[in-house]
Amino acid sequence: MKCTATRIFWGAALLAAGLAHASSAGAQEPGLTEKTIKIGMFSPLSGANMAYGLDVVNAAKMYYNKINKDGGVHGRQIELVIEDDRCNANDLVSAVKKLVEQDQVFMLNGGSCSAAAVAAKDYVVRSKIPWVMLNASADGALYPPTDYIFGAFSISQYAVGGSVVDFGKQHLKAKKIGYINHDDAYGAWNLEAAQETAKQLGVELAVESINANITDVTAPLIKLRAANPDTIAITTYAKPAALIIKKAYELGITKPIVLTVTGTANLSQLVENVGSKDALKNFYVQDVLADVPGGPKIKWVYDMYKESYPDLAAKPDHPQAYMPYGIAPAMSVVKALTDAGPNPTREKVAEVLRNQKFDSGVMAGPIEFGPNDRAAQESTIYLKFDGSQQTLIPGSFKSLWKYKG
Amino acid sequence: MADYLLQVEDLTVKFGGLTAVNRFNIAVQRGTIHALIGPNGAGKSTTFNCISRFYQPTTGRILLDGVDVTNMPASRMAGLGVARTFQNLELFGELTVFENVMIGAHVHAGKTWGDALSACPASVVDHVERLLERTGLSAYRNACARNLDFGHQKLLELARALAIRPRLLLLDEPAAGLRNREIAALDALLTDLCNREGITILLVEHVMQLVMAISHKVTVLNFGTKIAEGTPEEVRNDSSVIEAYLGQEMINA
Amino acid sequence: MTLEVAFLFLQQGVASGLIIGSVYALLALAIVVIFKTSEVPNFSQGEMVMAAAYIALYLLVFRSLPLWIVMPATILLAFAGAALFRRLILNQVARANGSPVNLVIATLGLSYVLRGFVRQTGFGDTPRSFPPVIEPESILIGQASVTTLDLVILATAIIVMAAFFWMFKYTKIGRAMRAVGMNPKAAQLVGVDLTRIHMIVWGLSGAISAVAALLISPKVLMTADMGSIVTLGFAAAIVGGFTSLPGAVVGGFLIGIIENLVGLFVASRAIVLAPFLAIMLVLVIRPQGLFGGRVEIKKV
Amino acid sequence: MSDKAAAMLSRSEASPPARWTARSNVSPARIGLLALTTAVLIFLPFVVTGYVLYIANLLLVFVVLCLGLHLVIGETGQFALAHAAFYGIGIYTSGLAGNAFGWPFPMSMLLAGLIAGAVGVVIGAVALCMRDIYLALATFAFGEALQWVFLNWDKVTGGPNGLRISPARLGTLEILSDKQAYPVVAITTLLMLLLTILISRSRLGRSFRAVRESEVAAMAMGIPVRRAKVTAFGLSAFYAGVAGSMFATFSTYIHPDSLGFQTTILVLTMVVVGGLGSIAGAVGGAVVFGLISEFLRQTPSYQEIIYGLILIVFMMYAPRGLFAFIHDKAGRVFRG
Repeated sequence: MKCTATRIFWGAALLAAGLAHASSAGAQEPGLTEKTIKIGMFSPLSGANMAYGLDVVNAAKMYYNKINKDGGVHGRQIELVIEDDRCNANDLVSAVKKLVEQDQVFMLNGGSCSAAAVAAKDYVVRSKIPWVMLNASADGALYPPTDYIFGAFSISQYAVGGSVVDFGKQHLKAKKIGYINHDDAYGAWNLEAAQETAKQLGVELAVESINANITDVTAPLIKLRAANPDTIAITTYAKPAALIIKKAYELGITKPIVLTVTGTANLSQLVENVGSKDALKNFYVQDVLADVPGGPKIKWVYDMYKESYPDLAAKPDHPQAYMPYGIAPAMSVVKALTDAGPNPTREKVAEVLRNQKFDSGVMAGPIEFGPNDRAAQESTIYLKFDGSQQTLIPGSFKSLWKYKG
Repeated sequence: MADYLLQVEDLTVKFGGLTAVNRFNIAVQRGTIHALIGPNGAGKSTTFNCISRFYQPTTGRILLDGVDVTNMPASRMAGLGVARTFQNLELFGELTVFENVMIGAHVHAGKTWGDALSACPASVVDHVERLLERTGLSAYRNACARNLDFGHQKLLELARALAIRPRLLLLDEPAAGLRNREIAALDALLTDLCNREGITILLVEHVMQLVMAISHKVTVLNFGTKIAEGTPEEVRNDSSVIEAYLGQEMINA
Repeated sequence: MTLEVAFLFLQQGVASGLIIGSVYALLALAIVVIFKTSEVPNFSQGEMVMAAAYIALYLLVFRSLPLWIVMPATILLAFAGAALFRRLILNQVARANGSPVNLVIATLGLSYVLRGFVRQTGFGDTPRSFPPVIEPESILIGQASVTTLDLVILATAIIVMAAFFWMFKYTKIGRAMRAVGMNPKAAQLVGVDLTRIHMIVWGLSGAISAVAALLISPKVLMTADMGSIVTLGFAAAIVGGFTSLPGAVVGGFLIGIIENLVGLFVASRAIVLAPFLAIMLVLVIRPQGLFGGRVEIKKV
Repeated sequence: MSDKAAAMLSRSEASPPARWTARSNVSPARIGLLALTTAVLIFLPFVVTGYVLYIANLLLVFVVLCLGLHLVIGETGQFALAHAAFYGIGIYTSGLAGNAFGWPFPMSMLLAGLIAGAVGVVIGAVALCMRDIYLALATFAFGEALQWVFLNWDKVTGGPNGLRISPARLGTLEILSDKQAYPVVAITTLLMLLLTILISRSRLGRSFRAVRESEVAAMAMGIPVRRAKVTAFGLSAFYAGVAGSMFATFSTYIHPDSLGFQTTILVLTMVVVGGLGSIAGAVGGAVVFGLISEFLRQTPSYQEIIYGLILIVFMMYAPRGLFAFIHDKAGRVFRG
């Protein structure tokens, strides 16, 4: 017994020592050499939420590869260290700490899960490392603004909720909007903006907050029907959204329905899940991409994916719906590194990022930060969807929520 | 007047509509061995479990040393000096022989939170060691109880009960399953406990050989009522007892 | 809320509750059948449903086989898979002679494997469905709206329950199963082949899972994590007493109705809380569940 | 009784074979193990990065969680499955005490343990009239319900936004890094470990085990069974509360997502795979499984399958836990 125990513990000690291989000393800025620059990526690559992360990372990766092929940034090749954060706060923090302290990356480009990403906020700020998120909204880490954290490259939830109310009021002429959101962080953020916008526009909101795991959506819908709204906005994920639309049809609710970008992942599958195109007679979707998936403006992204990952592209459901969201963050990183000059420091990159503005060509609006604004993307477009055709609705619909420092 | 350690008065136990024990009385004299016998299903074990407070009687009183314990929780009985064994061995199977007996000494290990967390007083450990030695279980001190053979397990249960330092020892079929030679040893042990240490013993038993050899007094139950009581000699010759047992044998045959 | 609205809510709540409850009831039956004979709460039950649903999806949509082949094929595959798991894995776990909780951990392991495997195929991310066994059409019962598919699910839950009830009571194999549940050693002594009975029980539970999967997938949508719905099946089983087949069904209905009524009369965000409150309430009042046998006082 | 009588009562007179002998409580091996653990713990911060210390901190939190679950499941045999809920109570209590009153962390740690323990006693008193599967399921339901409360009691817990935890402090000292937190976490873990050993070797621990092995016999030995169960349950909740507060010393954020049944099941898995009923098993299970989980992050998409297979294989071939398994195998090797 003693012998084994001793062996185990010395084994463990050696292991710990092995994990702790010495950091590359000498360089002034970690992760930076004459020829390379190291960037740490993290996202859910396994488990229930890998749909939010795996292909988003792949998209960013293929963009970085293209930059490297074209000569890199100021002659430096981008080196990626990629970690799985399992969409879980503890694992995300350990991924971030590993990247920063062990892999000594220059900056971070990661995070697809909002609630989990917020957990790394204080550590990143204390360590003064520029962090450009992937597709996480993570508004909790963006407000109050910090010097180092930049996110919401897909869309800020504050924009999602406010904009959909504006759309209901302006385009659908609604005086009362039925609003179904989740009882999680996403839902809390978009509801806050929706309420603020509704107040300013003089729209009444009837809110039903549901859990993402809900199996029976009858009760919230019956209540909404009793409240008799002029339109229904759904800000849930894809699965509850499909259940709600289907049930609304079964219950004979004919009011216009607007589905926000949170649930629009795969529209053709949505039609199948709802089971009938009739359910989508009066149906609108919000989107944050510059074009419909595969449309001419963003076709290059899909082509590049097919070229870079032929094996993955052959699998069903690939590329995953959120894949294009990975491009804009990678562009942001590359642009910041370019603008920071040939001798970048973490501080310089963070400063450049704070004033960054560019058009990705992939997302609906420009990527833009400002003095009090760390949310990259706040524009949405609206499309009428009849089950096969998507028609763009002209006009701009904005959230009226503002951060009150 | 006789000095009774245990008195059971008018004990009645009903399970649903079934009356298992009916207005039963028994008085156990201090320092004696008293046996409770009867055919299967006569209500012996029920009575026994009422006395050790595992069952709640429907009516009736149980007095221990003159004090009414009818509503005492079972776990308080050990503290009052009442120890028991079980018909179908209830050892702490995964624990060592030593630990089994130590748990027997639970009530002597102090009452406060401090006591609960501190190691046991040396006197208690000594007592446990002596019990192990006396019962010949020292060699198995660190063996798991469930790995002992049946005879040793019975012995361990007895040792554990003795660790309570009981005034009243309740034995539920101590001889069941033992071989003749083992029964003889048990005979010697029980007599020894009664005579030398003054422990009062109430036993439920089927093995007449043991009952007749060591009991000072025997009470016979049938269908929940007392049908006879007296010295082994008297009971053996009681016609109603013979009838009861004959009936039983005919059923069994 | 006016009285009229309240009445409408009540009708719809009870109707929807009965219908979603029949889904829970099916899952609860699958759980109870295993627990009755082997005292293992099967933590992979939800993943068995999920796996069966994906088998059906694959055959129906990607192999384009007709429904009359897909249904028996899925049920058969689920039966075989579950029975083999019992035979190859759990038998060894049981023989290895650890704590009873080891069996539970092994089923937990299976649930991870199944989920991981479905995710590997690439199907697991997007919520999916396949064409329902019958085309759902809305009907009004009183003021409550239900669909034809709902009624089929309801009927199936009751038929499956009745079939099992009958099997346990009147067939030789059913009696053997009950005997194994009550006293495995004694059952073995009278010549019951424990291994075989356990395999059949697991197989049957797999088959119910497959039936459930075929019926409910279009209704609740499939993902690799759809197995989490089984939590509600567990809730139903607990409320019903965990060893009782009618209890499982009644428990399913109760959980479904409570969910709906809480959603309608309290708050939508409290729907997920309702089953757990129901469990606690029932167990505090009746520690053995509504239909569970009396908790036996140990004979000493 | 005479030796002769004893000899007659016993059927086999040979001394018991070695395999019968349960491991005794104090063996040099155990003391060695404990000393070694301590040494590794002291040594660690001097050789590793902050990342490894974060992992170490997290593992130690799980060690304490496992010790707590060990007390109620391993020692007392009661399948209580609400551990994550008590852990959450601990995190929120010490987080809020720190945020709102700036309490020094030893105080909020004690408070966290006590509040979790008190809730544990109340829940235990209600739930422990149930047995086996019903107890497991009732406590499971309680855990889920409490997670819902964490998610919906916005004013106190921050609800779905999570709660930001301000740095733990003691006087002027503020804990801002894993390295600073590590000594606190490690010392607390050692204290809890010692407390567990103390309990296990005391009258209290014996009464727990007696209840586990046979409730009726325990009653006959004068052990108030119900009170023992409630005590074990409360103690286990106390451990979970302290673990939560340890977590709060090195974490800056808590979200209800990580306080659900998954966490309870993870702790249960650690305890069972380590070896149900042994302290070394609980500690070893937490460490080994924590490390496996961290290493599995490097094998992304297959990790669920691998994790599941590990569980199954362990249950098939190491049913009495990792340590018993190593003990047996090592024993076989040494015996030749």
